Amino acid sequence: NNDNGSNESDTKSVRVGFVTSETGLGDQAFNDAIHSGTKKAETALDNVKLTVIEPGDAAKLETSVRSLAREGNDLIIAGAASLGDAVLVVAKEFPDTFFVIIDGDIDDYDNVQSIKANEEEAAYLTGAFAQLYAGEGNKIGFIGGMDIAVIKKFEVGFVEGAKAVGGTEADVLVSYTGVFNDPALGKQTAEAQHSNGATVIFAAAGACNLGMFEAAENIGFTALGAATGQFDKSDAIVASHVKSVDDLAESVITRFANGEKLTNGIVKYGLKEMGVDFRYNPQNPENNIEIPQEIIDKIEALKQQIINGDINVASFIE
Amino acid sequence: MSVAIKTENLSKKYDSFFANKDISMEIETNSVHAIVGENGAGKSTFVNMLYGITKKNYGKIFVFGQEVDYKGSKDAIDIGVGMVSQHFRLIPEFTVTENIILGMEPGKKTYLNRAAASKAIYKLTEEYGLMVNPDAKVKDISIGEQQRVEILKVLYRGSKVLILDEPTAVLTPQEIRELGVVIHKLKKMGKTIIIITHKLQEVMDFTDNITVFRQGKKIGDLVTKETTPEIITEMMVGRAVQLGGKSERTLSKSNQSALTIKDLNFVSKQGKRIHDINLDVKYGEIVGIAGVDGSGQSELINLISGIYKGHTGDMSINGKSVEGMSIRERRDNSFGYIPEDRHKEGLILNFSIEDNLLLGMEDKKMFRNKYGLLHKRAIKKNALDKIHDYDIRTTSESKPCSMLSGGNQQKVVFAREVADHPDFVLVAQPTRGLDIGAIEFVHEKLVHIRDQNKGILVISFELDELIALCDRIIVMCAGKITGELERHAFVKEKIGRMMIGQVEENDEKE
Amino acid sequence: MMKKNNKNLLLNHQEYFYTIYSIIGALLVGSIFIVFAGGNPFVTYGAMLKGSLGSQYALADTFNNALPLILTGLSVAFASKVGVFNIGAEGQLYVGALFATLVGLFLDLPPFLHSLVAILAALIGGAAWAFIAAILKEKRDVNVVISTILLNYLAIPLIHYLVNGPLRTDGLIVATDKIKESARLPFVIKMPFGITTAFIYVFIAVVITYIVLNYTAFGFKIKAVGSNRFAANYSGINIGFLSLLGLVLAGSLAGLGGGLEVISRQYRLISGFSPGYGYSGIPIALLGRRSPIGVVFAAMFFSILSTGAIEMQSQGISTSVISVIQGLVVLFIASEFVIRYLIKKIAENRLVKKEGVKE
Amino acid sequence: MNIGVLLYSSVLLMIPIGFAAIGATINEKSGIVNIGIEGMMLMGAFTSVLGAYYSNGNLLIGIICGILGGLILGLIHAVITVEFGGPQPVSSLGITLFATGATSFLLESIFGQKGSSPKVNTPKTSEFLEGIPLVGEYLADISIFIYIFIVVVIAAHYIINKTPIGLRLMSVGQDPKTAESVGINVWRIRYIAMMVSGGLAGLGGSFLTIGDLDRFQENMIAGRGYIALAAMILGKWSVKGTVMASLLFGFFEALKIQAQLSDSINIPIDLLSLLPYVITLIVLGLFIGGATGPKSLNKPFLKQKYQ
Ligand SMILES: Nc1ncnc2c1ncn2[C@@H]1O[C@H](COP(=O)(O)OP(=O)(O)OP(=O)(O)O)[C@@H](O)[C@H]1O
Ligand SMILES: Nc1ncnc2c1ncn2[C@@H]1O[C@H](COP(=O)(O)OP(=O)(O)OP(=O)(O)O)[C@@H](O)[C@H]1O
Ligand SMILES: [Mg+2]
Ligand SMILES: [Mg+2]
Repeated sequence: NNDNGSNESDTKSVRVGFVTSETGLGDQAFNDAIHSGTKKAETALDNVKLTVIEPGDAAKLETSVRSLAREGNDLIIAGAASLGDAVLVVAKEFPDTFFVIIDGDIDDYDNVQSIKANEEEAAYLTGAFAQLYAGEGNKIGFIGGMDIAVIKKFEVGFVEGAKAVGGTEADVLVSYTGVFNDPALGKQTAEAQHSNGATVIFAAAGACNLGMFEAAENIGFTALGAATGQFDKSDAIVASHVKSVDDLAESVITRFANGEKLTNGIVKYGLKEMGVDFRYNPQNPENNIEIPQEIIDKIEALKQQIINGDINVASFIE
Repeated sequence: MSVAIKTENLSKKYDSFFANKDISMEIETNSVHAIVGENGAGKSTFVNMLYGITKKNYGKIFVFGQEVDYKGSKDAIDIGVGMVSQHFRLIPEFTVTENIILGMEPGKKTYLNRAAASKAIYKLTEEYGLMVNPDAKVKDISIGEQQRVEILKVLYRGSKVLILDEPTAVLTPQEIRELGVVIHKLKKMGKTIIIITHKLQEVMDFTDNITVFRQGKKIGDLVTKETTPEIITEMMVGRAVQLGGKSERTLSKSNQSALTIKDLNFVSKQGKRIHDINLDVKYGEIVGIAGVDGSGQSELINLISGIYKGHTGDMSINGKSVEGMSIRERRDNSFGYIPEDRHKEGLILNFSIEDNLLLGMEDKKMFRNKYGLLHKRAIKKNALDKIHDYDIRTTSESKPCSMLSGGNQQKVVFAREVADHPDFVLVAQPTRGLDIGAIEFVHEKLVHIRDQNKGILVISFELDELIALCDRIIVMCAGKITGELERHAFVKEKIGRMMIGQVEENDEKE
Repeated sequence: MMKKNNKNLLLNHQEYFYTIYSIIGALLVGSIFIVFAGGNPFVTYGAMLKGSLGSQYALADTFNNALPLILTGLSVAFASKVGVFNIGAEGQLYVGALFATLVGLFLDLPPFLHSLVAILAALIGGAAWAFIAAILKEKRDVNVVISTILLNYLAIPLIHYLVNGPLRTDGLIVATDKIKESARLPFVIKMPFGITTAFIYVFIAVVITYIVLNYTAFGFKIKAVGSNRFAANYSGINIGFLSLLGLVLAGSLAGLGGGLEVISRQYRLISGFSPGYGYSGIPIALLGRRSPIGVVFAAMFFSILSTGAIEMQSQGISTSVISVIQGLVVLFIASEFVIRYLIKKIAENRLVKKEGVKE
Repeated sequence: MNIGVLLYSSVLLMIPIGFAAIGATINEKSGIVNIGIEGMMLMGAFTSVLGAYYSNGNLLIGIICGILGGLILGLIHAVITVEFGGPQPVSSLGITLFATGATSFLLESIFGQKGSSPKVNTPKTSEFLEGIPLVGEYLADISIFIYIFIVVVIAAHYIINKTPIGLRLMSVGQDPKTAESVGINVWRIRYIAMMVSGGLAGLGGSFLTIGDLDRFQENMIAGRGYIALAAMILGKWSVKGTVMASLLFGFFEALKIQAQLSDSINIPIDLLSLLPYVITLIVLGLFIGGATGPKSLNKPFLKQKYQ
């Protein structure tokens, strides 16, 4: 960044608002992740003041976004696709406010950036890793929360990745808990998958993930986490699918606070843009977990292929 | 003579109203003591205090010379006082044994030996001659048997003083006679008995001493042997009373029928049957149906009113067949109906008097205004008129019926059902639980309706009432008609025998 | 003399006083939680009031949020008049919303007519869902509390299934497409206030319910059945039919709430769109003393609580405090008797003291 | 599909529902309606984590705290409804609303984090059972809650049906006036029943946090409290029936999991989730019908002094 820009913005204070989805904070998933990113930015930058609002229910999404805009926030981060309708309306009312919507698809507004993460790309790597780590002929498992589009993207990518390294007969068990808030059900689902032969399980099921980790610790299978990695949640997590909405939020705020003009329209964040990633648990060595170098190399290679466009991961959603 | 129970200035206040005021009296040990008085005189309140389920406001209670201050009925039971309340206190889903031992279960706290308890209860039934099956569920036994269970409950607790609050209100003459025998036996065994009843015959037959209550106060004590029903009545009401309506009736019986029933057969959900009922009520007569409880009267009236469905045979009211008619259609056909249980069936207790007087007539044109909405003024006028005509004692038509006394509640039902001069009136248990003054009022009204050339069918367990009131009595037993008598041939004993199914051919021809 | 008058006033309006005591009690206990969370109750409640009544925007939001609450409160109140405890308003609301959405998506009608048909569909949807519970009660005597709880638990995932499957829109949200413009209710005051004609329909529902209950023979019968089924039966009222109809009509009120939400605010059916409007209807009915007019005020109060929650968050107070306060309000309403008793005791003590002084 | 796993999983999923359903049966037998089971479970789940957290993973303290959490809410419900005759469905609904807010709130103010509590490490396996052949594998893995559950079932069945206390409990729910007239302290029994019920609901919640899992998550009861009510009615208010009905619900949940893993069954999860509710409604409609609870259910019975 050039000096002029930052000097200017250092003096100018910036107000940032973050609206969570209806689920709110504590979801063990993206609301928490975005929140931590915004917090980091607030702490790091002196000129940023952050306000967080949890609408609590679908009826108050619009009110929440509007109230942030009215209070004079310059940048508003809307944390989920469900805020799309609200942003559509409020962004028109407040043309001087800039909106960033995660998982949104608004592309014709001057003051709205829609972030589209390519979860399937990282899910592809996660699936490939799971199959490689489990070893040939062994089953792996995917546990989703609600059977909805966002989660389907994970499933589709995961299965495709597994097949890519394990051949068409790669056996992926797919289960959905049907809810996001029931860790006990997550645990039972994981145990059922394990008893059906899964030795590596990946879950993208909100708080149900906690139950899967629990089962992994008790029984001793390998867990793969989601969100920002969830490495602090369990030692059984060897690696994770990461959707870096925390970093995304942090970088968006930082750039905005530094006076950079954010691009409008849909912005894709894939492996290339580091919007999503596949990461290993930094505690693996302490946990005496060793990942064969050949697997690491293989995953790295796949990653490069995706980034280069040699592999095109199918997305559930177009 | 020792004293079992003594009270000094015993008083109970509800808000600012005294249900009992300064009652001081003594009840001799090993006597049968009656407490009489009009509805609301405070009899139940008084004995409830003796038994510890109502807390006194002030005054003293002594039991066998010892002053007591009950925290609850448990204390009363412990000191030897037991009570059978006006409304049975039994749990229908429990067995006889369970009902009796409840609250004082034999054996260890950690194990309830039902079989042993049942044996012990069986012994108790034999000892006092109160036979009832210990293992039967209470909901399956008759009212008379239930009463025995109530008495057994008290005896099981070793009570030396037994309080019976209106024990005979729902019993048949036979059952009342049996109760008399039991009371006699208990007295012989050394118990003290306090009995509340509205039936003076029982007072004369069963008791040694009498205390009369009026408006929450004690009016006086009497010795049964030295008094007469007339004296008691005068003390209770403050004047002489005549039952059965005015003595002379206009002879107006027509030969047209208000109600005709032909070959009626029916089986209820509980399996109760009624067989081949043929019955005819003419305009200008009061027909009574006598019978012990469960003889099929309830089924019969519920069939006539349309509550029960699914009979065979024909019924017509005021010349119209009721086949396929709804309850409302029957009522609209100039038919008034005073049901058995005024609290449950006759009134909506939390509705105002005004609304209760509208119930069943809310669809009538006269209560609609020009927009089709309820005509509030007409409804109010209707209420005020009926309150006046039927002498319903209340301060306002908008008071809920729950605040009225039993007699006044019955007047509300009466007013609603007969004020519009229906041609046929069906009346069930018209005076149950009413005091003598109220009974007089009801009887007068019924006879008055009859004299206007209307047909009336009355069902009552009170044989005396039927005899006083009816022009003709039909006797039912086990779902069948077992006899029919005209007014001049009413003989109590004979009807009583018919009620238990002893049809004596010879008698019939007399 | 003055004292005496005051006392009379208190006695006559006691009913309303208990309601107010309940609210005050809940707010007092709620402030303990706020202090515990490190907040200042005055500031927090101030923020709540500001966020719900403090500006035109806030007022508009509070007003709009109250509309579905009025209808579910009315639904519960109406059902209770016929003696049924309708926990099922939530499910009925969902199905009402579904029906309105279907009309909004798939029918092609001129603007005003389209919205009317959608409203009709919402009424029918709510009624149909309630009908299941009603018919199970009448034919098989199934406990309504339990069947309506089950039907709530059925309606929400059922609609989720439809909205996530056959009716799903493009994109990542779990919702249907937007309904056609012609089915949407017109604005009376434009965005950002967003007051639509929905309130007119709510108003009509309140007025009709009020008139039916108080000025019609039908309402009289409803109340008779609710107060004493036996006596109502003996008087010739068709109790089976009326209880059934009572619950079905209650269902249609809740269904209307769901339908209006779709055609006046959200414009599509979103999985899990209701924040428990149906459940809130229960305390609202009680707080409003089961009278249609009372329900309107009670719903406004609940709306103030939940709308104000957004502003409270700016004060650093978590939304969970709002649920705590809502729970406390319900508990205090349920404890009305405690309050009644305490007031009576206090009055008695005072009387004793006074008389003591006299003597 | 592995039948053994299916059944075992059914049992585990049944346990929390079962505890709560037995509790609900007890409070309904005493004549009190309690639709606040959900909230009591949630509170129990939370307080048991709290207890275990501050005692360094002491399971017993966790369990006791869980019971207390539910019990205190049961007591509040009892004060409002038993003591002062408040409307029971409303009061218990308030309990659930309150518990939902209060647990989230306390979670935040005590642990300083939203959504889920820190992990508490309670001893999971009954190590001494590990050696048992065949079943040992399972027995060792399950928490002592299963054994507590068995004890609770037997005790509840015995107390209700074979002791004087049980007879009194039922009499109080059938006809409190009659019970009072024979010297039974109706209110005391209702208080106790409500506290036992709350305690059992709390225990059910406790199983979810420190028995099955190791932490608390907001709203983690996920409707089990309401399912427990349905189980009580399906079980016609008998302990045996209630346990069977709870097992049925556990079975549906387990089936939902297993069906997805089976190749032959191809029903979307969203439809599978509807199954328990649909089946319960059908069973209620076709077979159970007018099973009515105790006669005096939901009817306030006031002490003299309040009348
Ligand atoms: N719980 C109560 N609250 C207020 N008033 C009451 C209550 N119970 C009884 N009363 C009043 O006390 C008076 C006496 O009632 P009580 O039941 O003792 O009369 P009773 O002589 O037994 O009448 P009955 O012959 O009808 O049985 C009645 O006028 C009644 O209105
Ligand atoms: N809470 C109350 N407030 C006012 N009056 C009451 C109250 N409870 C009972 N009463 C009146 O007290 C009187 C006696 O009550 P009780 O329960 O003995 O019934 P009852 O009059 O004997 O009824 P019945 O003889 O008709 O069966 C009745 O007149 C009743 O209306
Ligand atoms: Mg009496
Ligand atoms: Mg009486």
